[in-house]
Amino acid sequence: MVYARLIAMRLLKAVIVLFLIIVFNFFLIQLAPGDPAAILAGEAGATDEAFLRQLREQFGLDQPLYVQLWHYVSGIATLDFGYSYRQQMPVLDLILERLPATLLLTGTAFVLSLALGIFAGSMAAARVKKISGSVIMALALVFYATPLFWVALMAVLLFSVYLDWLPAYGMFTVGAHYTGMAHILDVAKHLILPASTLALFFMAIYTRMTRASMLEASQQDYVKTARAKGLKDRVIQRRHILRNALLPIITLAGLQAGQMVGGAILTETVFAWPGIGRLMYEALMQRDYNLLLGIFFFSAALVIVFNIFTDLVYRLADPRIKEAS
Amino acid sequence: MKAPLACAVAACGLATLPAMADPQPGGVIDTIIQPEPPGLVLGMIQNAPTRTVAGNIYEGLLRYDTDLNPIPQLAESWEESDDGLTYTFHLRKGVTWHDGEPFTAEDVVFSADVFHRDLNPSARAVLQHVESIEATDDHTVVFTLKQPFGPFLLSFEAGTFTMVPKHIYEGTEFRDNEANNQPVGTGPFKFENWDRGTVIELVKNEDYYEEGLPYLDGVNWHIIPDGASRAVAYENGTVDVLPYGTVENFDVPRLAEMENTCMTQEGHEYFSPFAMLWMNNREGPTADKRFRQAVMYAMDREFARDVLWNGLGNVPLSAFGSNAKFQNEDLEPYDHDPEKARELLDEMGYDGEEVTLLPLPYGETWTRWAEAVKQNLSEVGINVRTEATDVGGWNQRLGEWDYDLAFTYLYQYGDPALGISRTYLSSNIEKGSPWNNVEGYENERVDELFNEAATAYPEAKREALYHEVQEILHEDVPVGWLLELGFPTIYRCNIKNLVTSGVGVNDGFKDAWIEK
Amino acid sequence: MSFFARFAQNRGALIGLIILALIIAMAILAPLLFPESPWRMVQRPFLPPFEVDGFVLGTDTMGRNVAAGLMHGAWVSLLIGLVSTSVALIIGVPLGAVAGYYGGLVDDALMRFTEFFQTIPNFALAIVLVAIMQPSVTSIVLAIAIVSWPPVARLVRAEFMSLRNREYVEAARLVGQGNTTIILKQILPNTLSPIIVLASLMVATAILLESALSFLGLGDPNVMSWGYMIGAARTVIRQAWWLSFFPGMAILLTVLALNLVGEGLDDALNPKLARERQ
Amino acid sequence: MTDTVLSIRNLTLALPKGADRRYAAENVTYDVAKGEIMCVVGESGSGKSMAANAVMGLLPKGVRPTDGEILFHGEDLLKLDEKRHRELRGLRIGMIFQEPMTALNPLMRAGDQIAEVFEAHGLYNAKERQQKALSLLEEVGIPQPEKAIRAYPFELSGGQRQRVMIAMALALEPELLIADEPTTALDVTTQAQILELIRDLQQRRNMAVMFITHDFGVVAEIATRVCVMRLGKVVELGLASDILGNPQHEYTRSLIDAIPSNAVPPARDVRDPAPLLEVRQLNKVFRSRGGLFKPSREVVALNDVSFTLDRGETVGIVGESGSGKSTMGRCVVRLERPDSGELLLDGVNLSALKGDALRRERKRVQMVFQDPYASLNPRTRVGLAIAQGPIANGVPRQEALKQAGDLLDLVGLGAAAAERFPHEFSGGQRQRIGIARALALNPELIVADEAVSALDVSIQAQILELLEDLKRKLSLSLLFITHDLRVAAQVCDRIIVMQHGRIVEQGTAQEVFLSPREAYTRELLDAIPGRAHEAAAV
Repeated sequence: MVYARLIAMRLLKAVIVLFLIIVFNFFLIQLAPGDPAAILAGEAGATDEAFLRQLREQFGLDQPLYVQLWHYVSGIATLDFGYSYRQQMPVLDLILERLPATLLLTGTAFVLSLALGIFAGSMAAARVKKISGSVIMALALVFYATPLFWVALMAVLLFSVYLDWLPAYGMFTVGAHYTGMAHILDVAKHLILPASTLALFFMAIYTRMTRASMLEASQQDYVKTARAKGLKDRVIQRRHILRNALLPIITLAGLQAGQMVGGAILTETVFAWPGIGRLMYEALMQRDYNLLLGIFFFSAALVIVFNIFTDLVYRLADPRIKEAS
Repeated sequence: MKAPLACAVAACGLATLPAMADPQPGGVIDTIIQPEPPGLVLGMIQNAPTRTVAGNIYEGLLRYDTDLNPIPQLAESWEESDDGLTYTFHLRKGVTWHDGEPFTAEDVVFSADVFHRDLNPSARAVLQHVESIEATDDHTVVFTLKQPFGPFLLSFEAGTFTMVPKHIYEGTEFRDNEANNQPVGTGPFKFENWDRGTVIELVKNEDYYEEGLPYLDGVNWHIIPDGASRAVAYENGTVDVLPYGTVENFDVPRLAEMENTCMTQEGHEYFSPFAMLWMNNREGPTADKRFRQAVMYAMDREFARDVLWNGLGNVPLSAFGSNAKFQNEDLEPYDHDPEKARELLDEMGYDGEEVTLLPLPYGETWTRWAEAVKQNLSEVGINVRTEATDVGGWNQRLGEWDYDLAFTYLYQYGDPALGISRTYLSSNIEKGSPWNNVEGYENERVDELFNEAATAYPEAKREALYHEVQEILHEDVPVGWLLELGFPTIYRCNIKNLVTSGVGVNDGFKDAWIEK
Repeated sequence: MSFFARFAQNRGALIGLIILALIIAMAILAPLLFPESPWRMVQRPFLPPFEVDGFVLGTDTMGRNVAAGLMHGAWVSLLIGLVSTSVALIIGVPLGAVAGYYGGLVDDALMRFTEFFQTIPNFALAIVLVAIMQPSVTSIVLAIAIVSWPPVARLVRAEFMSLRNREYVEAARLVGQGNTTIILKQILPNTLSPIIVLASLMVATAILLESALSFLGLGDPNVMSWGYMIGAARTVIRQAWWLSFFPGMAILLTVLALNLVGEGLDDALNPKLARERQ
Repeated sequence: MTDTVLSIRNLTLALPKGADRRYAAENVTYDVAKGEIMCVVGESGSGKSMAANAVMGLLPKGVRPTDGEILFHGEDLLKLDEKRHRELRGLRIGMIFQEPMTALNPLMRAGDQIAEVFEAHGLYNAKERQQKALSLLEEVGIPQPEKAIRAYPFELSGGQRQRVMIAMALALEPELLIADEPTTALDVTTQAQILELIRDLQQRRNMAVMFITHDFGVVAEIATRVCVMRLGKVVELGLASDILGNPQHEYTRSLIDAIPSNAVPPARDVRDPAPLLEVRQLNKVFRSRGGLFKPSREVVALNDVSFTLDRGETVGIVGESGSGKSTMGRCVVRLERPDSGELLLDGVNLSALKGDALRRERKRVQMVFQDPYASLNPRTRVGLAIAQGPIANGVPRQEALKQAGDLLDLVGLGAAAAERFPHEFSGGQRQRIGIARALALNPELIVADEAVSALDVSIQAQILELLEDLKRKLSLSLLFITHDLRVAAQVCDRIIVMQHGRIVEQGTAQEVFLSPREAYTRELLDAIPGRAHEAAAV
């Protein structure tokens, strides 16, 4: 199988990249001022040398860097991501606990932004000279130019505080202990604001890109051929223009999907969404090295998975690629 | 102890009277914890959020009322020998741990002598005065001190001297103990569930030893990382209690004006947080006493209190806060007087050398405050550069004395020997901690006075010594005294009895009840 | 048609240019109109806009003039945008040029290096970098530059790859021009238009990034930037909408204007594409 | 004529403002009748395709009819609404385009694209459409039609794609077929086959065909009637035999004259029998570099090629695309590095040189490129573009610029041109600049790689003349690479025919052109459009 071979190769490459990322981040984090022991001690409001020494010893921070790195890397080889200094839990547990929330948020936002973006973009492309087309593009431009966190704040103000339609934060109603369908609906309700806020910016990107790409595709000779066949405009738009225009969007979407994890940091903070974006920010502030490295590892892995996935989709969408492999 | 109970019985009999003061059992309170605590085993972790949540799970031997008088908790009564060297605690009988095991004097000895000596730096500071700890029977513990230690009785609050179960921890590697994920205390609430990043749920301890308590069925501590979202959570009714520090100060007046909303500053007497400006006494312009005095004159502390802290809190006279014992009230206040500040700077010949200012990385109010102080200082001609740091950076910079000016706030723990002297004693100059004598102030007389006062007996003798030390400090200005902070707790007015002690909501839910 | 005439044909671009000119004017005029420090507390706090003469945009949490902050902030935001973009170009252009021109193993190595940076989510990396270097204009500029150079490198590489086998480049090689000369004189000038377009968008993105960093409290405390103003105002967004509204609008308009100008530049520099787009 | 299918009457099409002239077509009148092939001929910019686009309702944006009518069976197409017009397209009027590479949707299988024609007009069900598509592919003579129907365009060769296009255009048996330069992008042999196919189908179905081309050779091959256009106006209209044999208009005459004739000039004896260039057993294989994650692929571009070129001689290398002729040229100027073999220039082995040594020697061999648009840096002034070579070789800048002016004079542009940018020149002028640049280093050998193939015939003739002239004046040697055997025969002393990276045949121009020894050479010669006609005329 071409695919199997391809995926195997990509995975091998991914392992190398991930290894480098671990090493890079490991040293990067060491450059940050302060260490987890000092911060934990600082939070306690009182400290002495013995306390710090005790913590550093416990965390293994008293050992030379290369030994720490070796421990860390060899740990990861056995899927042991170490222990969070601050949360007193295995990093893997913490991340796996938070990862689904982030995947749900970014996944929803991704699908939402892609679907709406392509839809709005093709509408705008079909209405190039009309006012409705210009309005779509103007809106896309405004969304593109608006700071994400600002939209988030405004959305909370409007929909949670003034209108009281949607919950302002969190992933589910605390204490309600819903199960089954009720739980799913509850989560869905909490998901609406953060997912649409996060989606807005990316939707704007896809809208602009789809339109540009479609207008470019509509200049191609095969479109003229299609018209010469007597095909209806609608069919031409969909079957000939849009399909070809989607190729660059797939590439872009693959890149963006990975970046969404980063964008989620802001969204998760404003909406108190219990995902790894937020966890990352906290881990950074706490100098929780193991946790931070673990999150970097996972988000990089996510990016790589997205990239491989994009490649596969691209291959499905564009028959020309198969030949090259 | 019988009076309230009798009252309750009486109220039950008089059903026709409005049940004004009648505690009604039942209900769950939703509140907020910020930031998310690193763990809940108090004694192992003394962070503020851990204290706040776990203060309801764990208990100490004593509690303190809002005047910081000791009141019974796990110790029913106590005696102090005349020489101030022996303290005998009589423990309450019939107390069980959440797992059903009985609580005994052995647990007290284990907690104090083994657990805290190993893990808890603030307990260690007290234990250095202690010669021995003995359980004379199952319900009596005797502490013998090396020398008298004035504030000894103030050290038995749940957060500092937590009682931990011996049967779970003895002989184990404390920090790696599996039980850390399921904390077991003696308190009114039991640990139920912790959804990391979302909520910590505590439920009523049905077997609690105080009859009828707690009234509440449980407490949910929500975790909401964004300040604005926390305010919204109160506004839309998701949470009913906002402990201090959970909303930004700017939100306080708006929230306090909401319907059915009460606010109290009580419950922080034990900590009595004191905001200070570290000034590096070692080098640069800040090494000059006149410069430090100029800083005091240049700062508009009333403005900061009124604008940034909603008028809450107290502009301090000197090193001792108004809540602290032994305050010397005869000292001349450092008023906002830019002219005088400029004169002092001229006199010392300040040449405009740049000084760095580290704000406290604990949220917007502190950032704003640093901006205001910087502006105050630059208006008298001091050239300030703010250097933003996160908590890690701030800790490191202070721990390595790499700063000129830096914001901080310190707890006073009810007694100068616990909370104040640590800032000025030269023996407390040591790199690596942001909580000791970070400014590098050295004055032999001050050292003498503080050391003498800590072990002097009785109180009157201590007072004289402390008044003298305040005079010296007032002149030397080793640090800038900014504000005794007023920390507001905001809550729905139908929640009664929320703050009943000097540590506020850290152990407050025990007595709280909801009026239906 | 002259360059400007082509540019002006895109009405949006013209509007963008006007907005941008106004913002630059704001930045330049700030010290003249508001000679005092924007940090100075000059009125009572939370003064709403249009209530007191001289404080058209009101005052902030500590009684500082919002209008003064906005105008001084224009300078800072633009500066951070421009400098970080320049630094990103200084990293990205040579890297992309060398990779695209030489191809082969050099290209492979440089592109793996670039991909590496793209594998770490941008915003997360920026946060970490600022946290490590501790917030200051320099660290923010560097962090933004470090996360934004990879697209530059990729663009320049792609351009170089498509141009390096153009006949005029081969002709230059034939007449004996060296590689450096060819890169600098033959190919680079022809990649300038997409780079300029990308750069204009990068300035916009950098301004957004800076504001996001400030929002998280990772801004430089010594300069009054728009991002700082929003970050500082978000806690009082309920009491004082104007504190986050005006700087928010300023960012929105600037980013909008830069995008419009970018599109206009694209049209003007690639007349063929512009025609197709109509 | 009673069988008139299409009748264009006084058609005037206005160009948008800012174009270089007001009308794309002005007062154009001609008919296309059933059973005839009407050839519309003209050079680039003549407006020859515009009427066809108007017929289809596919005018480019901004071009609009201002006068006249287009009668299709008596109905004015210009007055149709879009819906009615769409119904005609594909069903009663079919069209084929020039670029088979881009005229098919790259993401759809060939069969589906054909089936779409039926779908557009609501005919048949999905299965029947596929069957029809298959039989159409059979009819247009695609090898392995069962496979081709499932193929994506990139899997088909240029000729095959054009056959798919034809199948599509003819699917619904239209009365009128419009073919817009359908063979221009194809190799000669393929072109001959496609022309044959169109003629054959036209006769079988008795269609009316409107055939647009720039090539009088093609006209001679298939036209029933001819309409010659220039700058939007009809210059001459009439029967093909009349116009080819007896052109009335001067412009038509000049076009026909500009076509290189079959008469091969006798070999000139200006050459010095000492070989200037000696190519020995040259090999070159292109490998798509594999690397860790992709397999490598190989294409043999040159396979053991040997020949010599004497001082003062012009040698032509002729072949179709993929024959290796361009690689040969690029190896000689060392834009490519041969894998093995020797390239001796006056005894110096160029193929072994590297780095500085190569830079020093390479100025002796210069190149004139194919694409006059891509071969000049759009941001460099023409004078500097020419002077760059000497400057890079140590001539002071001022002097080099002065020389550039002289060279521009020499190639007939005038020294003043030096200050202008390339986009201010036409294609032919740019090619002159390219030649001047090649001459700036006083090379001994010039490689001209398809140097005239992108130009209109009339311009082609001028450039060929210029090259010939310069060669004589400057005693140059020339390696002339072209796909066009007739052009080669005109200018070359000797001709080398290449196929699949090998030399098939070499000899003097007369030998190769008039009495080819190899079957492939003959095939190439036979495929030249209009040759039969010309042979008859001579």
